[in-house]
Parts: sequence; C-alpha cells; structure tokens
Amino acid sequence: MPTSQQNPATDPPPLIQAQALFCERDERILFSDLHFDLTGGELVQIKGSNGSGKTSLLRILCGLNEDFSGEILWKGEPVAEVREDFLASMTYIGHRAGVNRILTPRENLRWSASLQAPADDKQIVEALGRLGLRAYEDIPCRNLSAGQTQRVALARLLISRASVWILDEPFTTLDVHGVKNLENLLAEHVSAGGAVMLTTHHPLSVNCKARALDLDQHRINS
Amino acid sequence: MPTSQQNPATDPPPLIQAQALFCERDERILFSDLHFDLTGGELVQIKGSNGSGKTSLLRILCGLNEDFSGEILWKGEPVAEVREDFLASMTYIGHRAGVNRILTPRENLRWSASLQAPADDKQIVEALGRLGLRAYEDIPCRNLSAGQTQRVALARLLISRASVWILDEPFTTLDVHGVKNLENLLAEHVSAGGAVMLTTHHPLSVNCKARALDLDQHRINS
Amino acid sequence: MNNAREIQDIKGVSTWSAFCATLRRDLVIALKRRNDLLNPIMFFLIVVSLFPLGISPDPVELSRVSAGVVWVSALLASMLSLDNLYRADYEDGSLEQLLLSPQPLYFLVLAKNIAHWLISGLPVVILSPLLAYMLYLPSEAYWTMVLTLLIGTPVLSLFGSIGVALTVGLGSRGLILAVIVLPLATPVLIIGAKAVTDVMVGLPVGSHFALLGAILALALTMAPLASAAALRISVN
Amino acid sequence: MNNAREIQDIKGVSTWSAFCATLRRDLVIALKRRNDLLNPIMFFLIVVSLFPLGISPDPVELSRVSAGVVWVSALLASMLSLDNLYRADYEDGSLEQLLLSPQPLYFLVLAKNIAHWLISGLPVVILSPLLAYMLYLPSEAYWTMVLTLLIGTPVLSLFGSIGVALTVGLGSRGLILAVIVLPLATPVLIIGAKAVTDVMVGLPVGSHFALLGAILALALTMAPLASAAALRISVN
Amino acid sequence: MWLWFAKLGSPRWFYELSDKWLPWLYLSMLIMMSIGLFWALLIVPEDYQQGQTIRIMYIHVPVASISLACFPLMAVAGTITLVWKMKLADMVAQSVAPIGAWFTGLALATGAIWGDQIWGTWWAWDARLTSLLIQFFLFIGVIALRSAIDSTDAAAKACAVLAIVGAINVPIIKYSVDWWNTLHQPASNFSMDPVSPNPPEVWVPLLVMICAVYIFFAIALILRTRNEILQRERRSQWVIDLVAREKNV
Ligand code: HEM
Ligand SMILES: Nc1ncnc2c1ncn2[C@@H]1O[C@H](COP(=O)(O)OP(=O)(O)OP(=O)(O)O)[C@@H](O)[C@H]1O
Ligand SMILES: Nc1ncnc2c1ncn2[C@@H]1O[C@H](COP(=O)(O)OP(=O)(O)OP(=O)(O)O)[C@@H](O)[C@H]1O
Ligand SMILES: [Mg+2]
Ligand SMILES: [Mg+2]
Repeated sequence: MPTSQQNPATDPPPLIQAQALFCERDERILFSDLHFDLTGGELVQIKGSNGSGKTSLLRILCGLNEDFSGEILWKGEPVAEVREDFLASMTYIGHRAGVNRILTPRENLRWSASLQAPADDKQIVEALGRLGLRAYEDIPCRNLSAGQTQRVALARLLISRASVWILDEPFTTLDVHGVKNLENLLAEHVSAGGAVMLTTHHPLSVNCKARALDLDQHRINS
Repeated sequence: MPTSQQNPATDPPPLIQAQALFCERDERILFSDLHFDLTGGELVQIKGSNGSGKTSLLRILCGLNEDFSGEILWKGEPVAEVREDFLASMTYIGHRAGVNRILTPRENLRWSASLQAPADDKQIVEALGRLGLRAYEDIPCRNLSAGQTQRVALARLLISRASVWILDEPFTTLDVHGVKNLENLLAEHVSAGGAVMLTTHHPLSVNCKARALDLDQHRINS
Repeated sequence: MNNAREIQDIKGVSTWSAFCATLRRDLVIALKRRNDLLNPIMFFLIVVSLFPLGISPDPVELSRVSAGVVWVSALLASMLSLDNLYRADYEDGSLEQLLLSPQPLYFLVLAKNIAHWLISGLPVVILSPLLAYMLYLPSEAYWTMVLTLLIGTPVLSLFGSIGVALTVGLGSRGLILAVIVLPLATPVLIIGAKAVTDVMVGLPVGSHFALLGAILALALTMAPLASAAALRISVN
Repeated sequence: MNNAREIQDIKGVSTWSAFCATLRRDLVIALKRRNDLLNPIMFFLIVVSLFPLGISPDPVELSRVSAGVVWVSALLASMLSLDNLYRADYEDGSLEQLLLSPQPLYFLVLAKNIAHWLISGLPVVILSPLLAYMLYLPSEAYWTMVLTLLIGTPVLSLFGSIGVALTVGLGSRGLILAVIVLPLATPVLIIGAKAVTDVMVGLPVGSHFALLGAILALALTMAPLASAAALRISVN
Repeated sequence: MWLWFAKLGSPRWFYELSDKWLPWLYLSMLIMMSIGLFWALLIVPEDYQQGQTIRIMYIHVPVASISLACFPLMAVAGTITLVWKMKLADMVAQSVAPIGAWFTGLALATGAIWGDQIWGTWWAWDARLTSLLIQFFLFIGVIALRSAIDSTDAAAKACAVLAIVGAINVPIIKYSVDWWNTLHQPASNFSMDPVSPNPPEVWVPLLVMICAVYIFFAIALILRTRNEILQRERRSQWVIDLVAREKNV
C-alpha cells in the first residue's frame, strides 16, 4: 500500500522507504514520483517490461547508482546518514554474479563473508550444499556452468545474516529444482521477518506475504 | 526418435546428425554415446539440470568446442568437410549475446549481416522493430538494459536466412511479451521448414513440432 | 586454415564485403571511443618524454639514444594498444560470431589487424618526427626513421595479434601478453633502430629496408593464419 | 570517504579481518595464476634488454642511460600489471560487492594495492641489481637504485590504482590507463633516476630520499581514498 | 579412425619402448661422461692464454649447442600436435620447454662465468649472447602460456602455435642480432673453432662431452615425457595395470 495511507504512529517505520524517486536515463524518464516502502516479513516483486528501469531502481536503492532524485530512508533515517548500518544488513545480487572465476566457490564465499558477516567454513559448505553444489566446493568457478555460478552467488544470501535481500533476476539460468529451491529460501527468509525485493520475469510462486510493484504503471498494487 | 529406428532410404538425411557424442569435463562424463538428429521443421529443446552439459553440447554442435569424440554430420556428410556450407546456414546465439556495447543495435546487426547473409538497412530496422526495439536503433548498446541487449542479439535470427537456429537460453532476461514474441518467431521458423535447437529452463509453449532431448537421461523422448 | 583460399574463390565477393565490414566496424568503434585515437599518441609522447627526464637532458647523449628510444616507445605503444584487439569481442561474444562466420577467418583477422594498425600504428608513425626533434635526432635521419616505422609497426601489430589471440581467454592480461610478444618483436626493433643509427653515421641502409620488407611480407602472409588458429583455440 | 576512521573505530576488529581477507584473496588469485608472479619479472627483464638492442651495446653509452632505463622499465612493468587490479573484479561483479561492504573502503582498497605491490613491485626491486649489472651501472650506485625502487614502486602502485579505478568502467583499457597514470608517476621517476645518477657522480642523495619518502607517505594516506572515490564513480 | 588410434596408442607404445632404451642410455652416458670429464679436467693441457678456464668450454659448448637444438625440436613436436593431433608429440613438446629453458640458462651461466674470466665481464651485448637471451625469453613465454591455460588440449595447441611462430623467429633474431653487432664488438664475438687451430687432444674430449651431454639431454627428455604420459593417461587401463604391477612387485 502507498506510504500516504499508512499511519506512522501505529507500526514501526518500514525498513526501506522510497520517497518521490525520479530517474531518467538519456532523456527517457524511467520513473518519477515513485513512492513505496519495504517492511520486514514481505516480499516485493518489481515487475516491468524490459527497459522499464527495474535494475536501475534496485541499484539506486542499494546506493550503487547515484544519478536520481528523491529520498531513500533506512528505518526512518536518510540512508546516507546510516549507510554502514544499512549496508551491514543488506545483500545485493545483481545481473553480474560477483563470483571470481579463478577462485573456488569456497574461497569466493569466504571472502564475501569476511566483507559482511563472518562465517566459518562449516557454514559455507552448508550453504553450498543447500544450493546443490556439494562436491563443487573446490572446483575453480571458471569451470562451472552458468547456473552453477549463479548458485554460488546465491549462496551468499545464506551466509550473510542480512535482513534485506535485493535480487536482480536471481532465477536466471537456474534449472527447475534450482528455482524451487530459491523460492523456498525466499519464503523462509520472509517468514522469518526478513524483507526481499527482487525483479524477475518468471511467474513467482512463493508462499509468503508477497506483493508486486509494477514499474509500467507506477503504483503498488497489494 | 533415435537414428537407429530411422530408415535412411525413405526420407532425406536430417540436417544435423550427432552420432556417439562423448564429452567429459574435468573427469566428469557429461554425456556418452549420445545419438540424435535434427531435421527441418522441428524444434528440439535440450533439457537438463544445471551443469548437465547443455551449453557444452550446443557449442560442440556448432564447432566452437572441439574436445569431444564422436561424429557430427551435416546433411549426411561429416561437418568438417562441409564446414562453410554448414556455417552459412546456421546461427548460434549463446550465453554471451555477441553485441558490442559501444556500437548501436543497427551497427551491430549490420556487421553480423555482413558476416553471414547480406541484409540492407530496411531489413535491419524491420528486425529490430519486430523485437520491440523501435526507437532504440541508434542508442549505444551499453545504454540498453539486459533484456534489450538480448533482443538485439535475437534480431540476428531475423536477418540471417539460416535454416538452423542454435540458441542457448534465449529467453533469459526477456519480459513476458518478449518471451511470447520469441516463441512465435520460433514457431514460424519451424513451420517454414527451419530447425531449432535450444536450451531453456522455462516451460516452452510453441505451436509447432517440438520434442525434448533430456541430458539427465541420455535418450530422446518424442 | 589453409582452406581459406578455396572458400574465398567460392564466394569471393561476400568475403570482400565481410572484410570491409569488419574493418569499418573496428574503425567505427575506435572513433566512438575518441580516446582510442588519442591514446597511442599520448602514450608515445609521454614515454618518449620520460627519457630526457630519466636519463639526462644533455642533447649530445639524447641524440645518440634517440633512435632507440623512439623505436622502443613505438613498440611499447603498439603493444599496449593490442589489448583492445580481441578482448572486448571475446567478452561480449562477438568473437564467437566471427569464428562462426562462413567467411575465411584469415581475411577477417587481417581486417582487424589492419584496423588496429591504422588506429595505433599510423598515428605513431606520423608523430615520430616531432619526437625525434625533441630528442635531437639529426635531421638527416628523419626520413629513415619514419620509413622504418612505417614498415615496422604493421609487423608489430601482426605479431602482437598472435599473442593477444593466444591469451585472450585468460584471466590475467597485459604482462603475459608482453612476455609472449616482445621477444618476437625484437628483430624489427633491432633492424629499425639500427637503420636510423646507421644513417646518422652515414652508412648505407638499403639492406635494412630490404630485411624489414621481407619480414613484413612474411608477417602479412603467416601471422593472420596463426592468429586465426590461436583464436579458435582460445574460444574453444 | 572521511568517515572511514569512525567506522573503523566502530568495528575495528572486523575491519582488520576484512583487510586481511582481501589481501589474502588477491594473493591467492595471483598464486593460482602462477605466471602472474613470473610475468612482472620477465617483462622487466625483456623491456630492459630492449634498450641495448635499440640503442647500442656499447658499455659506456649504456652505463650512462642505465639508471633511467631501469626506472622507466620498472614504471612500465608496474603499470602494465595494474590492469589486473580491479578489472576482473569489475567484470564479474565482485567490485560491487566490495563497494557494498560495510567496511571502510579505504582499507579494502589499500589491501588490494598492497597485494598488487607484493606481486608486481617487489619482484622488480629484487631483480633490479641483475639488470643494473647488465646495463653496466656503476656498482657504487646499486644500493641507491634498489632503495629508490623500494620506496618508489609502492607509490607507483598507489597512484596507478587511482588511474585504474577511474578507467575500469571504460571499454578500452591499457592506453588510457597509461595516459592517466604515467603523468602521475613521473615525479617519482624523475627523483628516483636523479638520485641514482647523482650517486654515480658522487653527489649527496639524502634530499632525494626524503622527497621520495614524503611522496610515499602522502600516497599511502591519500591515494586509497582517491581510488575508492573513483571506484564509486566508475561502478555507478 | 587411425587418428583416434594414434591418440590412444602411441603414448603407451613409447612408454614401453623407452623402458627398453633407458638402461642402455644410462650406461653409455655414465661411460662417456666419466671419460669426457676425466679427460677434459685432468688430461687436457692448460691453454697458453686462458689457463684453467679453458676447461669451462667442455661444459659450455655442449650445453649451448643443445640449447639451440631445443626450440626447433619443440616446434616440430608442435607441428605434429596441430596436424596429426598426436598426444605424444605434445607431451614431448611440454617436456622440452622447461629442459630447453634450463639448458639455455645453463649456457648463459657457463658463458657468463667464462666471460668473467676472458672478457672480464659477466655479460656483454654480444650477438650470440643476446640471441640466446632472447631465445630464453621465448622459452619462458611458452612455459608461461602453458601454465596459464588449464585445459590440456587448448594449452597443447596454443603452445604449439607459439612454438612454431617462435621457431620461425629464432633464425631471424639470430641473424638480425648477429649483423647488428658485428659492427660494434668484433672482439667479444668470440668464436674459437674447436677443430683447426687446436690440437686433437683439445677437441676430441669436447666431442666426447658433446655426445655425453646429448645423451643426458635425451634421458632427461624421456623421463619427463614418461611422467607426462603417466600423468595424462592415469585413468587409462594400461596405466592402472602398470601401477598395480608396480605395487605387487
Ligand atoms: C653468457 C655468455 C655466453 C653465451 C650465452 C654463449 C653462447 C654460446 C652459444 C649459443 C654457442 C653456440 C653453440 C653451438 O653453435 O653449438 C656458443 C659456442 C661457443 N662459445 Fe659461448 N657463449 C658465452 C660466452 C662464451 C665465452 C666467454 C667463451 C670463451 C671465451 C665462449 C666460447 C665459446 C666457444 C669456444 C664455443 C664453441 C664454438 C662454436 O660453436 O662456435 N662462449 N656459446
Ligand atoms: N548505463 C546507462 N546509461 C544510460 N541509460 C541506461 C543505462 N543503463 C540502462 N539505461 C536505460 O535505462 C533503461 C532501464 O534500464 P534497466 O536496466 O533498469 O531496465 P530493466 O528494467 O532492468 O530491464 P531488463 O528487464 O531488461 O533488465 C533502459 O531503457 C536503458 O535504455
Ligand atoms: N571450460 C570448462 N572447463 C571444464 N569444465 C567445464 C567448463 N565449462 C563447463 N564445465 C563443466 O561442464 C559441465 C557442463 O557445463 P555446461 O555449461 O554445459 O552446463 P549447462 O547444461 O549449460 O548448465 P547451465 O544450465 O547452468 O547453463 C559443468 O558441470 C561444468 O562443471
Ligand atoms: Mg535488469
Ligand atoms: Mg548453459
């Protein structure tokens, strides 16, 4: 539901509030006066045709893209002021997986962990196994297939104890089991009070509180 | 149906025949003794979980990957001997789109055309329009979104008059309309006597002769 | 590789058009990235001007080393720019398209090499007299230097192309490329620089030019084949 | 950027561990590509030996230019290897992960720079005496050269990092990098080479070392901040 | 079909053949090496101008001449790899590269040591020295490329291409350097024709040493290649049997 209809007194401030976001890419306005918020325990799927600005929006949200106007609040405060707290509790996985091709999945995850939330080797192996990469822990990622690489990237979600997941087309190149698997992960995370914001073109079937934000018509339909 | 059951006397040799293909990647056998053939007027979807060897198979078919054993026939002759004829009538679109980020879609297509089948500017604009990229002909591809880039790559199918299309996950990052659109293209091409071999993890719904080749169990199920 | 000729005969016309299209494409890309045109010159300028700084501003000494310095800088400039030869195409998949073209790879590779030379080699050649002047090269040696560079730099592009083609698939770049290419390029360097210094002391240089020409001819015929083979391997 | 300090105070421990992890990661990557360790040395060797080939094998002339040649080659070696600093991370998206880390970017970038120096700078320093010998550098100048290189090469890595960070987003590499970095690095080159040549003629060199040290200190404090900012811009 | 056969067949064939050769090679090397060294180091008279240092020649010349032979050998192996796709050829090529690099380095080293005695300098930009140095770089390039590519087949072909290109270049390099420097340092362009001006007791042991070192080179090459064979064929039946037999014995 749009922020305006919400009563700030009753419920705690949502994790992320976007206010009057405006972004234009070479003369074309992608979205203007975009309001929405993301609270714990819900999943927001950003819909929209190709080139409608989903990726741009996600990158703006997590601060990778700065040419926009508008206000982004983290737990009610401007994100700029609480940046490190925000980053500490947010995980972003974009079009590019962020997996080094020379290192093995294990090493890749070890580094990611050290960047955000320390995780020991057991957790890492667990996470990889959870994503069906058992026995692939020590194969250089260059020798992994497209989908396997994507799985390595997704394993980050399990080891980072972030409350907000921002995923850009996480289902790409995943096979049927992989998709199921990820959908369960998302559901779990949301049911555990986490928040997920993702884009995908494939019909999502998660059993948790989920709504869609359609960029083709800038409004939230609950 | 497997080659063995087919009577070569009656029908013309299929476009592509794969005989006893064997491929192993670092000690893991992807497929061995794989027989199948691709005839005009049919679409073969290669199924298989992540890492089952779909991409490898396609790259082997179009000659980009050479570490395999087995025989590949083009119209009944070993592909090595009729290579240029084969290449002239085959189009491959892989995980990597093959779209230069600095050139515009128009320029990209112009070059692709010159490589395989000459196409004039009208055809190119037409092809781009057909894929919903009207008004994007002259924007540098670096400024295109993931899906739009993929569409530029797909436009090659329209300008190349190839009879065989080999597509590796062509639906990635396409939005709903894009998917429909591509499925129609495939159906048209097949109905017109062309042959398509593709991999995808999303449920395919094309109204033309289509069968699946599941790599997880090496046999063709019609 | 050696069926290149036959194919050309089969569809000579479209081979020619593919050649032109590839050449034009690479040039357009370079033009759009304007600094691709500027860079070789700038690099050449900077490296050459590093030497008076590093060595000594004394005209006599400089004029003695000038020929060598100009040549070494030219060599490094064309080597640094090599990186852009197949890299982008490999990463965005255009290279696969190139390999899957029914046209003989020899000519497509040749087109790309020529484009590379036009972008990185030619400007250096044109700029060299200025730098020679800055390094107090005796004026009688100017023409020799320009000519040797004119014959030598294409060889550098052609040899370099082999190195890039071999290494394009690898994660790490830059240095391994240099390690492979530079030794191959030494003869050109030696002969070119030698020709210039010989002219300065008034020796005949015909033989040097003959040699350079021979090397160029060899490179033109062989190098693209090697590059093509190497590309096939790297993409595999 | 300048809130780096505060954050560090907030969670110093994990900042330290992130620093180590990043350093280790880059070193591991280099070790896995074994030739990443070999190449800087080989490149250095090859480039240095290009000059005698280009200039002249005469010991007297060579010994005069040797200091400059060694320094220029070291500069080029560390510059060529720069390309591997952020490039791969940018292409595979690791860089975004780095930027999205709650840890202060200053230290992560510093870790990467140190790793780069250990891989590409240190070997060059260690090898330099051999090359100095091959170029007939007077033996009394050896120590000065090694020390200047020891102080100078880290500066090259740190400055270079800024250049790479600025250009990592661009399609064309190699040269634009050189064009940005070389001017930044020239002061170091001049001072370093000058110190060596001064020793050769028996002048005092304390001031040169002081200057180099000052530059190094400056680079250590400022350069990583600049690189971090530049990375933010390029990824944007 | 026979291609496929050659691929699988020849390594084993070579392995078993070399089994028979090796003992004889060891023996002959031992004999010649001992004779040669004994003769060269103790019997040969001091050189009237070089003194004892002349004895370095007996190691330097053989090593140097082998180092020159290595690159062409590698190129030939590479050609076979590319044209006939023979696995054994690539194994040989892979084994030659490091050996060649070592011998080249050794030639440089011994030469340098000798040079220190004769010319009073470890290094001079003399034609022969320089060309050998560049050849050394070429070797390093091949090795670096090999270690950089992890797919064995790709590495094989890539190195083959590089080896061939390099082999075409080696003579060009040698020639260019040669005539580049003949003007500059004729003095250092030292060539002591071992035959005419010297008495037989100088060059006969040299010949013996050359043979001995050549045999040594052959042995090293064969051993490395055998290792490579076992490494690459470790999953083929005959190797497994072999290992089993070794275990039982
Ligand atoms: C780093 C220094 C040196 C290098 C790299 C070097 C390299 C070579 C090479 C490549 C050969 C050719 C081998 C052949 O053709 O079979 C050779 C031969 C020879 N070198 Fe050296 N050399 C060096 C120093 C010296 C010195 C200091 C001497 C003695 C003063 C010397 C004496 C000879 C002799 C007598 C031969 C055999 C004659 C011949 O084959 O032409 N070399 N050396
Ligand atoms: N770097 C850029 N510079 C300029 N314009 C850009 C840039 N990146 C994207 N655009 C433009 O912004 C628009 C939205 O891009 P974006 O990637 O956000 O779309 P998207 O919703 O993610 O599409 P897709 O579903 O294909 O990923 C595109 O139409 C594109 O033209
Ligand atoms: N370059 C390579 N070297 C070695 N092994 C590889 C290489 N590329 C892929 N593999 C291995 O081959 C197997 C198949 O890879 P491939 O890309 O064909 O799978 P795929 O079916 O395309 O999977 P996906 O659906 O994820 O694309 C993978 O398990 C991977 O481990
Ligand atoms: Mg997107
Ligand atoms: Mg795949």
